[in-house]
Amino acid sequence: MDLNYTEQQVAFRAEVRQWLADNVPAEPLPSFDTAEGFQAHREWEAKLYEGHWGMITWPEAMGGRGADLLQWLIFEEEYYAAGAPLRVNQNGIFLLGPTMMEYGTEAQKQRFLTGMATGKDIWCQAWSEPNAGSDMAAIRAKAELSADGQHYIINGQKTWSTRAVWADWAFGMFRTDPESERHRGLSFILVPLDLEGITVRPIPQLDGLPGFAEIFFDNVKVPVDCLLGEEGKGWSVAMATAGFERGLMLRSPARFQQTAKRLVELYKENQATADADPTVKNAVLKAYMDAEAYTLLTYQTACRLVQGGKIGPESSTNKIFWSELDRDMHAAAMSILGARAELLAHAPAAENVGNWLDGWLFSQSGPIYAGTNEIQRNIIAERMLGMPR
Amino acid sequence: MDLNYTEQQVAFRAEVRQWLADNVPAEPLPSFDTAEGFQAHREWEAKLYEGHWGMITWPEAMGGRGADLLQWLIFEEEYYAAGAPLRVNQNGIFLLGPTMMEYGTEAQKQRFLTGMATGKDIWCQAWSEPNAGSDMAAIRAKAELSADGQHYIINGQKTWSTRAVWADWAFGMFRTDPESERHRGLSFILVPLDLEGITVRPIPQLDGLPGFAEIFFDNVKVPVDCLLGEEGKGWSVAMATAGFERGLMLRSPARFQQTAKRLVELYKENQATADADPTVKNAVLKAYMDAEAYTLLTYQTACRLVQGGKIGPESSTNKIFWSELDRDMHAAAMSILGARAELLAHAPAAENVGNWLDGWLFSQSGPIYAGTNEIQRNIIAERMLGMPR
Amino acid sequence: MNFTFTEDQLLFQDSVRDFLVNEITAESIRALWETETGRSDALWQQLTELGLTAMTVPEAMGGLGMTALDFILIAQECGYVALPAPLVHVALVAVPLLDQLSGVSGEALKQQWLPAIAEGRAKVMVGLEQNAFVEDAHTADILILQRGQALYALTPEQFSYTLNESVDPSRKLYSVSWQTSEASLIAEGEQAQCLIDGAMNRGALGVAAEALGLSQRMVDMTVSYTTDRQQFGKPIGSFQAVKHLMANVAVKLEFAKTPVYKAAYAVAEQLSSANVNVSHAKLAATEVAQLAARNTMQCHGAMGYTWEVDLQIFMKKAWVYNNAWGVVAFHQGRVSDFIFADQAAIGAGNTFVA
Amino acid sequence: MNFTFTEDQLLFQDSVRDFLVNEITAESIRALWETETGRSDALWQQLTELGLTAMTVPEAMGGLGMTALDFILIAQECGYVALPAPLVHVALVAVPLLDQLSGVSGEALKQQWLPAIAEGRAKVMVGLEQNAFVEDAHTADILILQRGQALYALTPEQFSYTLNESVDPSRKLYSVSWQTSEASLIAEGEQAQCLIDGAMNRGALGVAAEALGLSQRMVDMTVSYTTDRQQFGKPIGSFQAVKHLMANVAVKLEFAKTPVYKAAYAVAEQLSSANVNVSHAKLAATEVAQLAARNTMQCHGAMGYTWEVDLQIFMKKAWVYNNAWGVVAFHQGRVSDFIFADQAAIGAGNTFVA
Repeated sequence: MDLNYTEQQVAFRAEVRQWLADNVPAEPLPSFDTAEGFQAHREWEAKLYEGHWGMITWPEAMGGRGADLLQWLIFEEEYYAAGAPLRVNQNGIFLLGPTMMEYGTEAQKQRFLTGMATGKDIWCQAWSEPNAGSDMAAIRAKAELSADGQHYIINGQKTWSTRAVWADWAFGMFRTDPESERHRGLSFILVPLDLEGITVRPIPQLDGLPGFAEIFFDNVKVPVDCLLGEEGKGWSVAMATAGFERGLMLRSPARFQQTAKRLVELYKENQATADADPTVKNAVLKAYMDAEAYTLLTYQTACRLVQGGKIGPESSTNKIFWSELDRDMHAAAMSILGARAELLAHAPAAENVGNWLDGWLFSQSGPIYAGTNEIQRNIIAERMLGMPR
Repeated sequence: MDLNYTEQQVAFRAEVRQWLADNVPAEPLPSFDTAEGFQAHREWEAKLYEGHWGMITWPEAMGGRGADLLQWLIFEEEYYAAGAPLRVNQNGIFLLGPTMMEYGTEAQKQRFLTGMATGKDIWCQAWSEPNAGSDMAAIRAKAELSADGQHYIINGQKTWSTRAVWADWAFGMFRTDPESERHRGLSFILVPLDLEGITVRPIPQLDGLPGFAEIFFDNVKVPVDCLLGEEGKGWSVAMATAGFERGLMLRSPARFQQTAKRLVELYKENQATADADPTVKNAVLKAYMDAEAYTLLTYQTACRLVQGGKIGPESSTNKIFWSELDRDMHAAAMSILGARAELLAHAPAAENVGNWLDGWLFSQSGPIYAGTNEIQRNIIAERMLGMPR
Repeated sequence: MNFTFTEDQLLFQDSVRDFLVNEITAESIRALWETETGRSDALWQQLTELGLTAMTVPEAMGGLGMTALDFILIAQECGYVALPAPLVHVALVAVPLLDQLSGVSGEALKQQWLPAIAEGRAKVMVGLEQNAFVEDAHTADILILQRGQALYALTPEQFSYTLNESVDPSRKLYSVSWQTSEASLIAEGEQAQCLIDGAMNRGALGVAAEALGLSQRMVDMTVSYTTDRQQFGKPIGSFQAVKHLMANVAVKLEFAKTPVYKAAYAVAEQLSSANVNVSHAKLAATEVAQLAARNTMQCHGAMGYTWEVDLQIFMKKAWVYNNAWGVVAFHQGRVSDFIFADQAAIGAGNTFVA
Repeated sequence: MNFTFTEDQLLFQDSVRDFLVNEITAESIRALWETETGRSDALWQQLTELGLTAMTVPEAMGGLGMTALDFILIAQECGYVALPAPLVHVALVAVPLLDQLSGVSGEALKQQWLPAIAEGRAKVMVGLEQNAFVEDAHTADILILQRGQALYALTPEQFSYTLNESVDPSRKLYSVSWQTSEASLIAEGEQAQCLIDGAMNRGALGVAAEALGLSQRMVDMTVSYTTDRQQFGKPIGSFQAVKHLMANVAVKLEFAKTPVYKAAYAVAEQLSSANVNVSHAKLAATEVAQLAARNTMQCHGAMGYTWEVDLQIFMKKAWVYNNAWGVVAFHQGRVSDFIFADQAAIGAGNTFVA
């Protein structure tokens, strides 16, 4: 064990920090759940790509830097500390990207990864269906091979596709074997959202913005080279993606450390009133410690992976931990803000209230998306602890 | 709504208070989980009976006072405020007694209730079996009618019988129809523990004292007049008992109010150190409020019952509430006591620590006995809220 | 000692609930969100016709002369439907305050406004310094506002207001600009303080009762949703994890009700325990509302995170009530001060001695 | 940057676990409860043969010269078996303290006791004022005791002791009577304070590591019990309520481990963050131990409440560790002081900067 950064890592951090200081927009971008904000975030992705910061763990040939996970963690720390914009293409770069590296053909990698890294192609997920939420194996949307074997003809409906309203591509699972049941006979297919027969219906979320959408497929013809991995083996490909999602990349610790830091500052600014409720101080303390714990475990996992280790079922504990941490931190902030916590950001009396309310609203979704925490607890009990099914 | 006590109630309270002031032992009795303490508590029951305070809600003919539930609550308040001994015959007087009033024959009432009230007969429960805990319908202990129809011949094993080590009688459920399954074919039978073929094996509890026991039945001949209610209808009789247990009588609010009061005092005595942990003060506050809430709901229920109302499935909320309250109060006390919390009462450095540790140990059993809180949550969800099974 | 409501009180609650549940649909609430004021005169008229605006107005002023205790079950039902109208505020906070005014100007105000409120012709809102904002200043006929230890009554010409949008679109919160003047002064010193304290208690009590209703509604909606929604071939409500999330809410809710009723009684009877009882009620009821919001959201899954699903109407109100009419710390402080005082009357036998 | 243990460290942990699990059975622990001292010389010899008493003793003194970081996985395994011997105390608290002594008398003490400890011939225990009691004073060859800002070394003739029985029958806690004297003084002033602070950190760190092991053991026992125990025709471990009680422990446990390892590193490397790291580790590890005790007890049902079932061995220790080597408030306070200070180095990028 050696918890000192190498000289190379220190130098890398300095380089990231400098670039961000030179390039991060002075004013926060508008929410990427608005048309204008989405475009601004897409442009930010392009700028990141220009600096080769789009996805540093990717090979240089794909626009990356061939960085290891520790460099990635350092990058993320600097990124969040600099207040850089959220990644509008996170579904692409963090989830599909790594999956494609593992399951994609060379042609697919060439075709998709660069567009993903540049922000030209923004990706959304198409997993859930109205009757397949927690029970993902209940997927019914069909993809039938055309007579000439050149296309899949897709029919059905997907839902809860985050950012699908303005995205360019979707990736998801479709039933290629119509006779199959549950997790057999599914295939992982990439779908351009501008194809004929696709209708995207926005779903406004708690804050009223169309953060996700339903996607309807009516005889949509998708070329067969959009199949990722083998036909009928979509479940394993998807599980790899879910692994990335729950695991290391979706929610990097830096995000929560910065929230905890802002919470500490909020507490200090309001200490007299905050201390009147004796539970608040402890909540702030816990926020700091839990964000640190999340960071420590992530570093440990990254070090293990760098040395050739594998992520196991214990990664399901991540999802529960960060989602509850995020909710608890925002709840503490709402307590400190008291009667002003309910104000929308543009309310005249909302100055200094910051964006805690937006964060609180978003934190409500944490225990639900990427597999509800109840599903995660089942997985932990059965696969990590070995309890009977 | 009128939250003033009547003159009669005020006078009754004064009478109770006076009698307790004159009669409650100056020194606490030894634990009734010891032979000596059991005997001392039995004698206290006799003394209560002499004053007609044994079970005041019972008819005068049974040694009671025909008091209503509100008087009972007043009695309990004074009883706990006076620091009077715990009721060693609580299974008899609070659980079996009311059940017998409802299901017993006149002869049974005559025979059993007075002995119960005087402390001559101390009762224990015989519900659980090694393989029938939460799943009470899995009971296998058999009671076969003898050829002459004069006796039930009992074979089998019961367990977790509180105070069975020194008790005189047990009541419980036995399978009288050997062909039956689950909750059918069970009968509610009263068993003298000195019969031939009965072996009682003490089970030491967390504190090392034999607070409960296993009871083994080997061809035990119980006279048929010990059947309570109809043969084969034991389940409904037992459910009535469980209703009393979860409901009003098992844990009267005064008990928790006094614990909350002692906790407030403990906090005040140790305020400087206690406040160093900001969660403690809130825990004390919550203890007070929850004990009050438990009292208020009990009063409301008592008033409804006095007016002819019925206890419904919402009574399952009681069990969860008081058991978690009791555990949380003792946890708060352990926090306040800090490094001295772990000391046994006779440790030289344990002066002023009081009996919080004993209470903490006992509070561990609260979420388990009388139906685990998990079972209670199922009942609440299914019967009170109407969720699907 | 009788800690139950009368048959009449319960029947009236039932009939009000029936009316409200039919009239105040999620669609009607959403429709109001799209209007400029967010309020509906027609709805106020319906509430008037039910007798609700008159309930707490003295009989001599054309009302029904009822107390906070009589009104508490109605406040609960207002929460159950997330009533987008300031009925609880007007009837429980403003009317008793007006009624307690004295002196020449006080009498004049009473004469002018109490009958008008009873008849549904006027709304009076109260703004205390403990409240960060004034509710519904935009549709009030007069505002009663606190500055220091004095109260003033202001007509719409005498103040200007700016809307502060809340996460709950049904809430209408205003920053109000105004000047004190001799003419608008209606109480000062001890007398004003007494009115302010009383109004604060009744405001917190009203929110507590509404929070009970909100919690019950979220539970009911979720029982229904989880019974219909199928996953893994069965209703999700049959999974123990889902059941227990809901059971935990039910337990807390069951034990939050009686503190609210006790507080209503204490307020109505002006018991010396009223402050502590109200604070306990407010803490218990808003705590269950927070848990109900959290657990019912979780049981709704992604559905609960949408604008379309009606849970948000109730959940957001539950959130904001946590710190409305006194932040959590204020109410904790009042209970603490009581229980930690020397010779505090706590422990068995003291619950109804105050 | 490499936040992993070496293959060697992990292999040694495995072999120690194998040994301890085989040797330190519940039966052997219960047998010791019945003895007068509650301690076993034979067991201490076994630990010595495994090299455990020598681990932290410098090589020059006949030891293996290992650090708190090397020892931390062993401390965890001591918790896993609820080791009824003061190995963690001796190796992690006393040995480094002795080793840091200086001056003539200090050197003499080192020479006398460190080789003896390494060879299993002696036990040295430390009693700080922060600890309410002195552990294992009855079998100590010397005690190092704090009074104010000074430390003293006392031989058994120089102190008398009274047992304070703990709820955990394996704990041996003593009130010790003793006098200070020039002859027994081993450090004072700044130097003593530094030794005291270091001992306090290592004591808390040891308890934190043991708490991880205790938690893991309670989880393992309960997974096994709930797999075997049938109710309603299936293993109770297949019920979601039971699964989720256990999963909640697993989550907390997973995130308590790395803070303990980070703290061990900080102590071993004498980082300026050591105080904060140790307190975080102690709070996180004892919190999961409390939850593990609660939830595994619940999953055991009435069985968990018995003397016969072995859960109690681990549960009681988990309880008492909550306030051993610094009460909760002490450790909260150290983390608070750090994060609420001006210019606190918190936020992304600061975790390993100290």
